[in-house]
Amino acid sequence: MFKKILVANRGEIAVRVLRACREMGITSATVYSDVDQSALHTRYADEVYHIGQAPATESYLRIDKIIEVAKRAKVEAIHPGYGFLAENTDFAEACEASGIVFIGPTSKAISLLGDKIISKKTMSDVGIPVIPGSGGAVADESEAQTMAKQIGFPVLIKAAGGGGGKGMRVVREMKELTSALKQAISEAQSAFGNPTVFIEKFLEAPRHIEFQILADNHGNVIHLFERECSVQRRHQKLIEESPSAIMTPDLRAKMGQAAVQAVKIAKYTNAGTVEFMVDKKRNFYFLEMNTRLQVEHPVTELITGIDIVKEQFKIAAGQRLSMKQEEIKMNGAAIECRISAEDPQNNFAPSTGRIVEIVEPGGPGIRIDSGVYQGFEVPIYYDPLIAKLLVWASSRDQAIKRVKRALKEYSIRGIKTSIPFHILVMNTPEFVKGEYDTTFIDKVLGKVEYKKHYYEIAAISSAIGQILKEKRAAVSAVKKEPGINPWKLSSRLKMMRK
Amino acid sequence: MFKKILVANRGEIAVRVLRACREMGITSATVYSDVDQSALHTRYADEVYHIGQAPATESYLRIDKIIEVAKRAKVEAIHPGYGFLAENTDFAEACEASGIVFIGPTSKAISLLGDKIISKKTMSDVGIPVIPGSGGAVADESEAQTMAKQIGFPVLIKAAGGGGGKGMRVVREMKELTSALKQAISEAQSAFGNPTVFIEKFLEAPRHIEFQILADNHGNVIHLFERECSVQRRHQKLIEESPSAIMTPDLRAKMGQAAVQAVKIAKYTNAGTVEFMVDKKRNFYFLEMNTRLQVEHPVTELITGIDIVKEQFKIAAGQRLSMKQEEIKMNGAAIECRISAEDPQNNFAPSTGRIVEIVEPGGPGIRIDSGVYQGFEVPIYYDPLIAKLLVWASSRDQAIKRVKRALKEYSIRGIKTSIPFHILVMNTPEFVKGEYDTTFIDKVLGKVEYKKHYYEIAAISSAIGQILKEKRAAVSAVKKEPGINPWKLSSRLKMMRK
Amino acid sequence: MAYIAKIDNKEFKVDLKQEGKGFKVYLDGKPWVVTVASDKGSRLTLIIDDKPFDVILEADDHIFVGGESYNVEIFDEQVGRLMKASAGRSEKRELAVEAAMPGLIIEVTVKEGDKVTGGQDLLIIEAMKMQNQIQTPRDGVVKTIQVKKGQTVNSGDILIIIE
Amino acid sequence: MAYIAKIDNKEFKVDLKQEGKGFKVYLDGKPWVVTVASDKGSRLTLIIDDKPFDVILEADDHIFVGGESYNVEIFDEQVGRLMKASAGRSEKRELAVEAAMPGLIIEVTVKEGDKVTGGQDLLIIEAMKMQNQIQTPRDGVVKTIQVKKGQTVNSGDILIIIE
Repeated sequence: MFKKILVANRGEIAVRVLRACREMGITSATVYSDVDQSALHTRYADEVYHIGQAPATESYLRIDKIIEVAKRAKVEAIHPGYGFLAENTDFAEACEASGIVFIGPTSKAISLLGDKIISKKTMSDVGIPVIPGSGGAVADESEAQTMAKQIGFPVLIKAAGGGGGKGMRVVREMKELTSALKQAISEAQSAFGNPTVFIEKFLEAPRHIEFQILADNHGNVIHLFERECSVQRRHQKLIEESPSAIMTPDLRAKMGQAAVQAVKIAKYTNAGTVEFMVDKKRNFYFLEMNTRLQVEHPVTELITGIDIVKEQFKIAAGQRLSMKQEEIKMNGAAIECRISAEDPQNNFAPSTGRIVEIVEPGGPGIRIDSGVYQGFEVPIYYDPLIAKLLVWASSRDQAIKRVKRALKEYSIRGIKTSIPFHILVMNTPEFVKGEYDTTFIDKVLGKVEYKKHYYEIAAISSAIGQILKEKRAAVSAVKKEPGINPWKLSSRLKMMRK
Repeated sequence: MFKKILVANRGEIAVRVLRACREMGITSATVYSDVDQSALHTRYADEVYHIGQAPATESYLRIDKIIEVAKRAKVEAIHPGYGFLAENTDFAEACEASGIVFIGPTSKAISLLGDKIISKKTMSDVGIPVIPGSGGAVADESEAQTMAKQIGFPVLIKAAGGGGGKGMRVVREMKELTSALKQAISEAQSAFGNPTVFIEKFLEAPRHIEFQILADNHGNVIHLFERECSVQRRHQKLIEESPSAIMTPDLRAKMGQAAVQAVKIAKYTNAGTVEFMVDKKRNFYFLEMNTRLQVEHPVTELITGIDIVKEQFKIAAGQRLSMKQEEIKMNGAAIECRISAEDPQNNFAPSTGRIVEIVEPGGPGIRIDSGVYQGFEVPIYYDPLIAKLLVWASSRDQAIKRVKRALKEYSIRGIKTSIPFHILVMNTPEFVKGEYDTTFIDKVLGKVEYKKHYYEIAAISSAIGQILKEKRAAVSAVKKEPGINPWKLSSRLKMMRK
Repeated sequence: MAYIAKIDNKEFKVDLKQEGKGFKVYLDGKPWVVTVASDKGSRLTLIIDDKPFDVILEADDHIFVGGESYNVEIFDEQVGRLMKASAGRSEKRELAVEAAMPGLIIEVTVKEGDKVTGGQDLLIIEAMKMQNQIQTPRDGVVKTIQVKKGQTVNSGDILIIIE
Repeated sequence: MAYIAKIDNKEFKVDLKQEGKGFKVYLDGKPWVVTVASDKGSRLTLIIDDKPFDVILEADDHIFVGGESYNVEIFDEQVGRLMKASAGRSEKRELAVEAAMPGLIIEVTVKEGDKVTGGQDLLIIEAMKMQNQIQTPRDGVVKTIQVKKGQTVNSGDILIIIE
């Protein structure tokens, strides 16, 4: 096993990986930007190295500086976390070139899976279902029209070079096609430096279900079941759970097999996630593969008991997987709520600043992966995700009740967070019944209002607060009043009586 | 299921039970003494009732007041937690008489198992191994001598009416017997109001291993495996774990069977714990049965996934156990560290006062059951247990490493706690290897010193602290200095130059 | 004492009488029994009709109860005087568009003198990798623009004044 | 600046030079590089030779590092002056036995004028269900007993003075 690892990230995921280092007796190093001098990951690591100014382009995205730190700190391996350089082919190559182990797949695998057109074709060729579509780049308008007719509306125009909803357009009628194509190409160019787009069938109200996989360098591949991630807002996942409410043993076996096959065909190694779309008839389609540790990986850890980060270390160190597919057992149900520094009651506007107080939930079945602490100033430069609330229980029903209990205990003051949003979801019948898809937030929550429950209590409390304040003011006025020493007073009274 | 429950306790166990209520949608009520007006359990419950002054005899031990509250709040059942009235026959009877369900065994079962002589005889009669001994009360000195000779030294004199080390004496030679007997009888009288003592074989360096059981009102009894509780100081458990490092499937099956048999013969219902002593040859002996929820019950929850408090509710409501013995699976390993308000570096002297800051560990495999919060004043009147750190991992080895990681993250300031003790234990080879028994603290830790590791860092930090303080003082002196407005100064200088 | 409490613009009459260690409260005539379980100035634990509530009184006339935040104005009923400082701002003809979040000004899409209609985009602020369009809540004319592209702003900074 | 730091009675010479945002420190001549990552008065985060340390400076001349508490006395090396207030107590012939914990006096087992020997029990304090025997650390005569049975004491209260 490695003796020393560099964690090239920040926030909760850096802390997550640093914790694994500590438990494995591995010396850890990390990097920090100007505003992260006293961030939690900087306080947690064994060694810390400054790499630049606050903007990520000046620090966490600087491949040169990170490789330099890795050499200076004499680490054997680098864990990239998620985001930043985690899926960056150049970074993986730079590690390879410097003789430092990149804890993740090879740069070649990242490159193959990073191009959506190539990866889709690769999967389709071996019989893994993919969404019907152009099968390759769309050259011009007339080709787009031919393709769209062939596939049938509605269709989706997508960028080959990236995700996150950028360079993406839904087209429902032929007359919308031309302008949508132009917009998508222009967005793709500016977002990813690559104008290539392709067209595929647009699935109405699909569910987003992904499979966690582990693959060692010796050809062994297993999957750790699914995660349902359909609670999304602008393609950002907010709540994830496992098992999926719609999963059957048969469907799980088929999708798991497809996920393992996808990994094998891409010669992928380490931990990864195969994402699928599932339509209303339970047909599934390969969407893409995330070539890194996911935000939501703890959901799988809770139901399998497997520590995915530790497995990543072992795989990167060349060890063989210690468990076989048939030994992996699913136990209970787990739900993750992403706690972000955003105001859900104000269109998820970012909310940064000093965290005045944190009270975290405790007791049975609770796991908190946090990247902040009481007194920390949440900077404006990075992702708003500040913590993850994870809950395990013996069943989905029990888990939802436990999440509700935990959210009621959870208090973060000083900034706004997504906690009220999660409370709302946990009380929404569609979610509780498991009847939701990726349109859930727009279609169901769009109409739901955030209600307040304590008007009377607030009125009583503020009046009590006022009367206590007045009393304190009265007491301190008496204390401050000079010369009314009771001893002096009584002697003065005596003198007067004479 | 019950609609409303009274939790007649305080601290972490009250919060634990209140959490279960919330998750099950049961309205909760609790009681509080003068000093617990803003205790965590008082802040957590749905309804709260004042029952008297700080001393437990004036509040948490007042059967009359608690029954009165139960009636006023119209609860259907009472959960007694542990300690206070949890094993009090009168209290269970008072509940029964008032038509309120006591969440625990019947008063009859408490009474039978509360008398050590009778319970030992009951178990022995059906073939459960018990420690060889007098088999009944020792009437006088000469009978004691006869018994001691028959059993063989060393022997143990024990009080029939209670535990906790009171009324207990080890006797290694005949000449010590007379005075030890006198002392034990006098102590037993003053501690339990019952001078009855008995004699049994004193086991050298035994392990304390207990089995968690669940028994419904329909004759179904299961056990949830063992907990090893040999890390004890003055008969107080400090660390518990499951599985026990010495357990074999064969021994587990035998002890589990004996535990179930003990429960059946005592017609015991609800959750309970059968305690055994295990000698060096792996012979086990029935010690006693704890007729309540144990402090360490979460250890078992972590390795089985069963929520013992919820099971208690279901059993008390008359439901049948939903699982069979063969369905209970042991998964991984769990360790509990009791966090108490005591100074382990000063002979575990109690340390009460205001908790200035709490930082709790997080991340994978951590559970914190706490009864306090930042800003809370730990009162002097009750048990020093303020929280429990629980860790789950896939193996004992992994769990110990995780406990170490968690203890390093755990910070409680304002009072002294047992955290340094737990760090010491986790670094002690005998514990790590699982080679320990109830003499562990005296024999092994007696010689170990608490070392400090950061003298140089402390020296540097205090000098830096000093220089920063001086700088701040200089800055504020400049700010406060009147009349040194730079504009004025420069005009004065100009005037002087003239 | 009797107060008028305006909670998010709902008005309540709160009449308080000290009783032992607590208070008897009449809220619009309806009686409640309150015990002050803990008083740490801006943090209270109150037991109201046997139910515990943690209350945080925030500096900016907000009160935090049960995880929810309420805007509060308290008036002394007898003298009709506002006890706290937040109110009294009269409706102005000018509207200051403030930054709802700290961030970086990516673009200002209007210029001084422009006529704008309610809901129209004024500028784009980036924070936490997200671009946020800031709109004018009502019709008017852009009087002054107080920020420019590339500038960092804090929450509450005035960005644009609409007349 | 140069200081003498006495940490739990171990003496260190600490020489500090400001360098950029941090300090170059010589500890008994050995060099260390320190960055002040966070300075909140009594709470510091220091990065010392690339290793982060959270430091809490407590009011009573204790410093908290890595979960451990150290007693600190700081002297200005040039003037030899103690910078903090804790030291300077001379050895007195009288010894005040203080309560190591808050609790209830269960019994006082000596009386004024009694001769006592080191380790002898003086009284019993109960706290948290535990009875604790308080002993005299050295020989002497009981001069005054400042508490009595049934009384509640706080940590640090003087119980008995031994002469």
